[in-house]
Amino acid sequence: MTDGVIVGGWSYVVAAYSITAAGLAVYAWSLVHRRRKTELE
Amino acid sequence: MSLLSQAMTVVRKDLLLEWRGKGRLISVLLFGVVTLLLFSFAVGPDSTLLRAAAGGFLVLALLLSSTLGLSESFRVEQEQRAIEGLLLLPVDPIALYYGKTLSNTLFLMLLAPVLTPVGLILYSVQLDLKGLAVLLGLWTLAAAGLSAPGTLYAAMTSRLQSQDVLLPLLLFPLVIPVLMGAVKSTTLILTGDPMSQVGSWATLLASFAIIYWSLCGLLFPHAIEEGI
Amino acid sequence: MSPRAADSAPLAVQTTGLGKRFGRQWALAHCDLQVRPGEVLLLAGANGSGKTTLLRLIAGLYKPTQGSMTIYGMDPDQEKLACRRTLTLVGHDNYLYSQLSALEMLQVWTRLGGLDLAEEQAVELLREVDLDDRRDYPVGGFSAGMRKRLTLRRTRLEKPKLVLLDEPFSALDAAGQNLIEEWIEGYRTAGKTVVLASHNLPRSTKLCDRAILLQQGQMLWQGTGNELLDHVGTTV
Amino acid sequence: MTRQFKWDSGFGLLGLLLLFIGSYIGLFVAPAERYMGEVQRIMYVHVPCAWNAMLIYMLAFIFAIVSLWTHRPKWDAMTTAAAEVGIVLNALLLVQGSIWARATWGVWWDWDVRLTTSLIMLLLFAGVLALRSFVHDSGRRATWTAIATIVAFVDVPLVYFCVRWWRSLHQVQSTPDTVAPMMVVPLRINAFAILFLAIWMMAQRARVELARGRQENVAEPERLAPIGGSSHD
Repeated sequence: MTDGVIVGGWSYVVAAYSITAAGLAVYAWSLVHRRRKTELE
Repeated sequence: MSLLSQAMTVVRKDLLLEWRGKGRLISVLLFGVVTLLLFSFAVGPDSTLLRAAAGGFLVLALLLSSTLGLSESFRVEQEQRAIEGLLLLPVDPIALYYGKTLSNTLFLMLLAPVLTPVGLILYSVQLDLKGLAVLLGLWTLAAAGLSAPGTLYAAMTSRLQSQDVLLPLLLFPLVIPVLMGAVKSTTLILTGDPMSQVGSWATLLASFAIIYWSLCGLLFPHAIEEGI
Repeated sequence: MSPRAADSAPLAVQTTGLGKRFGRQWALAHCDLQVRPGEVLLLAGANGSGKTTLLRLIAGLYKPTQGSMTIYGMDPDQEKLACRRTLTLVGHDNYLYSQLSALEMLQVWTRLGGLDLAEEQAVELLREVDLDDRRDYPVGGFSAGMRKRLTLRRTRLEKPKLVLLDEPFSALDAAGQNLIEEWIEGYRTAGKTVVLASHNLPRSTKLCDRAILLQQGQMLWQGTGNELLDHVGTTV
Repeated sequence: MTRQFKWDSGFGLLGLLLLFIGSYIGLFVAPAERYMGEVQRIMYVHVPCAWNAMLIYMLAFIFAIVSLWTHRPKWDAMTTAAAEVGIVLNALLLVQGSIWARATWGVWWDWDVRLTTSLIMLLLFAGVLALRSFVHDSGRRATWTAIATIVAFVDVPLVYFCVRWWRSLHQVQSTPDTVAPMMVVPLRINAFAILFLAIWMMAQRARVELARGRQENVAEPERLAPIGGSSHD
């Protein structure tokens, strides 16, 4: 634990947000894809 | 009362099978001993480190052997579909479940008297008789906790091709409370318990066992509705 | 529990529109079966025609996908244990633990079935199937025929009213098959109901009061045993 | 199936919109935290994910009980959907937590109570889906999924308390106190955003499962005509 204020750290924030967005997007895409596939069959 | 006598018949049958097939019991025991040995190689010959980790290693050896014992106990049932023969009788499935669970608990408790001394010697830990007795009590609770969900899952996976993978996959995360409780309390007994915390860990083990003995007993009849 | 009068007594088995689907395959469909108490019914048909599925549905080992059934007037969903007490099934498997002896096997079954069987009685039961001298040997060492005989013993010790037999003659030598025939005759005299599935038509058609031919999971034909022999002789 | 606007698309779009608004406020409007600085902004997605993962696991548990009770395919599909969406949120939660740990404590993993519990939770529910994938008969698959879900969920509080005791000798990590109103707002907005998105995902996943069930649900074959024989009745 650091005593003082954490300076900067934007890169962590960006990483966290983009991974979340990417994760949600990939899962959403997989859902749409799976629905298409089951409906086509 | 007939529920109890049916369950006891199942236990007696399982113990008899275990006794006849001593080879199985001995193999599982040897497996446990080998794991204990391997752990000490992982840590190296540092005896202080080994002593500190002794409790954890003992419990892990028990856990790893337990899945072998659990899947064995249902392999015997599936070999010639003997379990179906039991299900066809007017037997309450609950009696069947508690019988199997109790015999699995007993089987796991049989491991303790062998693995504990081996572990104590390998990891050069001193323990008095009282400590040994407490340890045995704790292991009984741990064995009861392990076998309740273990028997349910072993039954469910017994006809699936990937039982060897699935059973540990389902069981290990589930029994982490048992693992932690047993590791912590065993370590406290082996290395001293200045704040007398063993009691609360024992309570945790007991609550896990009670919760899962009741829950799995309720669920088992559903699991075998269409046979196993 | 069940009135003895033949007319007012409920049917031993009655199924209405019974069907069972495994995955995408219908193993049994549109099955309206009526088995009268005390009759010996033969289920015939090629492999995969649904005989085993039907027997297992009646025994309560499968849940039907469709339709309903009663067993001696009881709904198997409501009175599962009562149904189990009423019927017994000997399927393809032998239900044995290799490491138990023949005597111990019998004892496990009787105790779980809620019967009290003295050792002499058990030995007597084994003697009838020529296994009394083997009573203390582990069944793992038994031949296929001996195992089958031991498992078929279950139909005697549980005293059920309805006996379901899936291929009872397979794995048995002529003497063993004769024995099973005798038993089935015995059940008939005792007023029990027997439903058997068999490929051994010469033997089973002689035994049965009525025969049903299953094809592709459906009951297509019914008649007497002799008629079945004629029918199968002309068509298959 | 007709392509019409369904209720769940509404939830999906609303969730997406809210997620943009909430994240915008969290990233650019809300002030930096006193000690954590900018890093604290991770909380605006991390905490909503955590809340919703828990909520959805609980839904899976409730659906599982109903599924076991009714044996209806609908509830089995919902159980599976909830378990899977819970796992997705749980996985995101772990990644965010790991980044948080790296930024504040300098390590990628810390045996923090909540982080450890969520890892175990992920493994528990992944096991449920693994078991499900091995069972071919639809009726049994539904029953076993429900049973495994119930067994897994009951374990969660036990694991939580256990990890807390296990760690009790170490100091408990403090979490930043969100006092400024501009910190509470994005947290709330994103919580609802992820909830709505999760509802959309669950609906899609349940539909996939139901469609698969329908494919399996082949109609009973035509009744074949009896071929002679004598009737004894």
